[in-house]
Amino acid sequence: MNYEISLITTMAIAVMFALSLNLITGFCGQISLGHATFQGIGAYAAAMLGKAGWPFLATLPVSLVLAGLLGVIVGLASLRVRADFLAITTMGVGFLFVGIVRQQDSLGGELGISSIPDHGLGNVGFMALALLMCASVAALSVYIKRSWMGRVFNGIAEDEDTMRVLGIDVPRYKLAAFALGTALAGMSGAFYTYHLTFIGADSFGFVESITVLSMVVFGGIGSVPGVIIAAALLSVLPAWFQVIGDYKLLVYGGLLFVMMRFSPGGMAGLAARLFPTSSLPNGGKP
Amino acid sequence: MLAIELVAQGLIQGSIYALVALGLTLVYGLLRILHVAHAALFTLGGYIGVLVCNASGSLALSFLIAALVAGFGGVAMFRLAYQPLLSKPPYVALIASIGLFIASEEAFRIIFGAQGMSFTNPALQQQFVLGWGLQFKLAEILVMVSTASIIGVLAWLQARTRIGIACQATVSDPQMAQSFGISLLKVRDINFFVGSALAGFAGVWVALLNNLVEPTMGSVPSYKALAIIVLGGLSSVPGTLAAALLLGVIEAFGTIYLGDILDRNAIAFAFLIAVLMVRPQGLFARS
Amino acid sequence: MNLSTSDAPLLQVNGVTVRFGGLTAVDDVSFDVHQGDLLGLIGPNGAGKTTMMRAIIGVVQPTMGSVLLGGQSLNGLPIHKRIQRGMSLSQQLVKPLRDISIQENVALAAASDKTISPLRALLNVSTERELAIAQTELARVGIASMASQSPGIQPLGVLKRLELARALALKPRLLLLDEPLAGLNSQEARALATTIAEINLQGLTIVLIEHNLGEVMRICQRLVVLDNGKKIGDGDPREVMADPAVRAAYLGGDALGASAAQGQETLEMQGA
Amino acid sequence: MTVAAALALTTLPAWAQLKVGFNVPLTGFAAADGKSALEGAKLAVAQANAKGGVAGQKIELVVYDDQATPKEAVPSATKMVEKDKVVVAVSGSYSGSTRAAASIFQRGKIPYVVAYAIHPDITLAGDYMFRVSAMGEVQGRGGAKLVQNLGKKNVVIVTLKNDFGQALTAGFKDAAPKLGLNIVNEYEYVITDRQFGPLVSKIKYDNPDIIYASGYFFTAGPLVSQLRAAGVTAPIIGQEGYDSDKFIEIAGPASEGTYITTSLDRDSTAPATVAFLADYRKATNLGADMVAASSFTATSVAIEGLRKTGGKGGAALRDAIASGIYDMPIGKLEFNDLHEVKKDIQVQIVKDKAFRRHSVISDPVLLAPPTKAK
Repeated sequence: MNYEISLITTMAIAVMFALSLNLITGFCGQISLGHATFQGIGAYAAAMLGKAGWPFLATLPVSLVLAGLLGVIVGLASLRVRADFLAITTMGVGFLFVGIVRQQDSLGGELGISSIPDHGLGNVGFMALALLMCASVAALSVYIKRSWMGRVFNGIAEDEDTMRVLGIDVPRYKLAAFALGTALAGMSGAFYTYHLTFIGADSFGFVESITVLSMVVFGGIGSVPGVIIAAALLSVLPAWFQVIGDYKLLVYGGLLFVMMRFSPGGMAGLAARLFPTSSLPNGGKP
Repeated sequence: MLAIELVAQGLIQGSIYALVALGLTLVYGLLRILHVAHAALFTLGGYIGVLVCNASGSLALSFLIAALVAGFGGVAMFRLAYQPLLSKPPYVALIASIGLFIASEEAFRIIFGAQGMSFTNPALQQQFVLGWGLQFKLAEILVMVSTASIIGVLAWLQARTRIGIACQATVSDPQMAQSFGISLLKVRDINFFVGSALAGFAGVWVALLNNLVEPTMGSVPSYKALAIIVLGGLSSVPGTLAAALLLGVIEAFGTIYLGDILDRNAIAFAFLIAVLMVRPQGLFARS
Repeated sequence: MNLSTSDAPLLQVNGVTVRFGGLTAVDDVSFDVHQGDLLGLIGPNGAGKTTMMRAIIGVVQPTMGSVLLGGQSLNGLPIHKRIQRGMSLSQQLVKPLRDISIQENVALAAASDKTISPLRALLNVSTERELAIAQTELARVGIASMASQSPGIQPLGVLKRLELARALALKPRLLLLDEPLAGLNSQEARALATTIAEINLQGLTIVLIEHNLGEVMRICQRLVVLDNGKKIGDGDPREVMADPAVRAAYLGGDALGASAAQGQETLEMQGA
Repeated sequence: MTVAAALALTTLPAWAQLKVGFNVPLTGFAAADGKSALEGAKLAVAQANAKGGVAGQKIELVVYDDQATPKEAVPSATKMVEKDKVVVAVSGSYSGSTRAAASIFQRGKIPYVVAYAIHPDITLAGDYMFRVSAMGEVQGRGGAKLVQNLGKKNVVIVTLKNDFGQALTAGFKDAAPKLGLNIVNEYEYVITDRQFGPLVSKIKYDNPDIIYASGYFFTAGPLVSQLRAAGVTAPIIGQEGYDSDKFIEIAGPASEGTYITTSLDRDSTAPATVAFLADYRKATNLGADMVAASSFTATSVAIEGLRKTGGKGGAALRDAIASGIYDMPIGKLEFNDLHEVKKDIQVQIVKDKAFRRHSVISDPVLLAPPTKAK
């Protein structure tokens, strides 16, 4: 059973992480190529605190707040540049994070941090907690989408200028999306740390940022069910892909390309097209 | 003089950056796509260069074929991948491009092997002693010279020939250009061809400088070139050139004097972020 | 019919100058708008009308001079702050959000008190009140029957009215209309102009940029004329249009009202 | 699915019964080393099966690609323990993924024999962990000793910025003062670097007697060739990361005279080494490198343990592996109480486009692996 438990925990963490990016990219339309940085902040915070004797549950809120704080700072900085540049600045923040962590002996440097203490919840308990938090993030996402915040996000994603003319304080909303999304990424990072019991700077690099963005886009940008399914699938895909061994990443990259080329709305868009009656609001933007 | 040598080394690296980033700038200027898969054409150029040179013994031929193959590869990418996505939000093309890049890197690994390939008889390895303790490989000198001349020729073509002017017009106002009878498709094809050929050309240079081509050789250029076109102010050819050379020099000094604070990639992006905070439109953009 | 003119004008434009590089788009323009006015801001292509409007709403900041609303300076305020103070703008290019209905588009504007901060927006879910306001505004502009339809498939006439309803739903003290009639045929233009006049009669102060001089003359109580960035006329429509300087400006540019129905200001837009 | 996975990746029949797990980077940045490692492990299994397997059962190598990342290694290791029920596992991967997998095998009480991952934490994960290669620090100390043996004093250190490079440098710097060496300057580079122009220029100005540069063949090849092209003539010491014919191919004539500290002596007359080198060439048509030899060794150690227990795993197998003395291509091995090996360091030098024996560093004090006490 441990294998299944481990896989489900992996999935839950990936879904949490992908949903956190979905708030920023899917709901608010801001492309981030450095989202793994915020998972990294949370992961390192949890690792350092855990090694200092904090219990796992106490590290969660700290990871959340720290990552969210950094998210606001990055968000403030990003607001200065034009929308086209945002993807690149967030990518730059990612490289800076990895570069700095690698150089800090107090953060384990190149060697990373291992022997992270046990979470003390048992494998099943840990999985249950990860699932619970994952469900909470999903519920929060659905709630946000239904609230006025979600409506404004949706408007910003489609047309910032019009939202400005409607009296919306666009920068503040973008900051709010950044703060929420990065804080939740930080929380997923704490789970990541305690799940893998080993973290290194490269675990939160550019490749991971791209991977999580792929999950969001693959599922259907902005679609909560789509992103959940995509993140759950793609996070364990490498394990299934063992069958095709050598061709794993080729297929992965190819899938990403084919999906964008033929169904840019992701799986949600595909579902909306295949079953036109089922309504997937906003998920299947043409 | 260490400083002079570091500047020279920075310019060598910067020349390579410039060749790769120029293609990206052309594509961005024309289509507003962040064309990550561009770096796959750079890798393709490197492999073709090594294969052709090892088979034929002619370096000139290998440059020519590498540039041609990469050029046509670029046009094919545009026609098959990007053209149908032009009306979609920009992230669609970006992700498609990332997917294409990952798949290409893997295809190179599966076809040519993970170990990479080398020239059996690497050319241009002769050494030039320039005095003051300066000493360079012939290839290092030629990469700077050829970059400068190619970019010079391109600038001339762009300013003086009909098709060059058409390209510029298309960048600044596609609709207007179209109404003057310029074929958008043709201009886009040409831009992709030229940009990709430059990347292929750069690939052969890097193969020569390192005597190694690997499946992953495009991964650093793929993101570094993005940083460069942003620094250069997006879609400005002179800006891109200046940003590429500047970044090369900054990295050269940075790796020596900041090496124990930040690594090379982090230095490049720290510089990028610092610049954007002061000049949000990029270093060389007209605001 | 007008509410009696109060002491302070609702909008004061004082010596506003806007320069882009070497180009002076608006050159030392001053005028007042009083409570209840329906003021037409006109001028030939490239006269600086749209730039003037953008300086009022805050898309561009004036190089010199100031804009006051209800006696308070708006200088340096971003767009959304100006809108929160009681202005709203109906744009020339109608850009509805395409994946929500017409009614929901208007409701988004009607929710301005709920969307004033992200936190408040997060804590508010109910849409009943906003949808009701939206329905009222849609009725006011005459497209109530299309409320539940998608804006993506509507003709321009409906979209223009949607844009107007969205601006009205912000409950402004001052409504700015940027070429509301552009692109409409004469019948549609006449109908929409009548709607605008009715809204003004209900007590809302309106500033209108328009090329369709026929309709402008029919509904506006006052005109401000710009040419080459300078104000060349201000006052009663008939008197202003009789002014030789104004006639010269128009004849030098477009024939009176000839191309007005099309009303393209592309050059001016690009200058901005 | 597991059977299918095994079929896809090994040439062994499906009726095999004794499963040996093997995690290895077959895709991603470490794929080149992963390929060598897999060939080495497959050779060990093929030889064992040719001799009739263990206790009448064939051995099946269950291969998982971990991309050298912890994220992929954790599910792979869990699957090996839970689903495949491997009796023993071998790491043919880098430190990051091996560290992540180690605690899982330890918890599952499955002996885990590590081929060439050098991080100290691995054997600290518990008593089911074994390592057949020298830890990075130990190799680094061996490098310093070599500098002394060569009669040089002023060293420039070039460090590859990853766990491998930093462990080597740490060991080197630890031993350097004791051996009277003077470290003139120190530089770092990242694994994606291939252009070392600025670094080379600076080293030229440092004018060292000798250069201690960590790296893999794909970074070291360009580095060595660029150093020579710029006119730097000081000898260069590399380590087992250089240990590939690819290094000589990339650096070309510039590679001549480069020293490496490694665990494979290609001029060895020891029968185990001679046989391995020949068999490997026959099986793959390639020259063996350190990664292949170490993976072969680790797999063979695991199989020999199985032979002693008659195919039984768990504590019996752990004790059997721990108590053995092994005659392997990389030397005679014996595990200490921390399950690290104590062995001599082979120094090879590039001569006429091939690695040749230069010397052997044997210093029981300086090269002592860590023990439980430490």
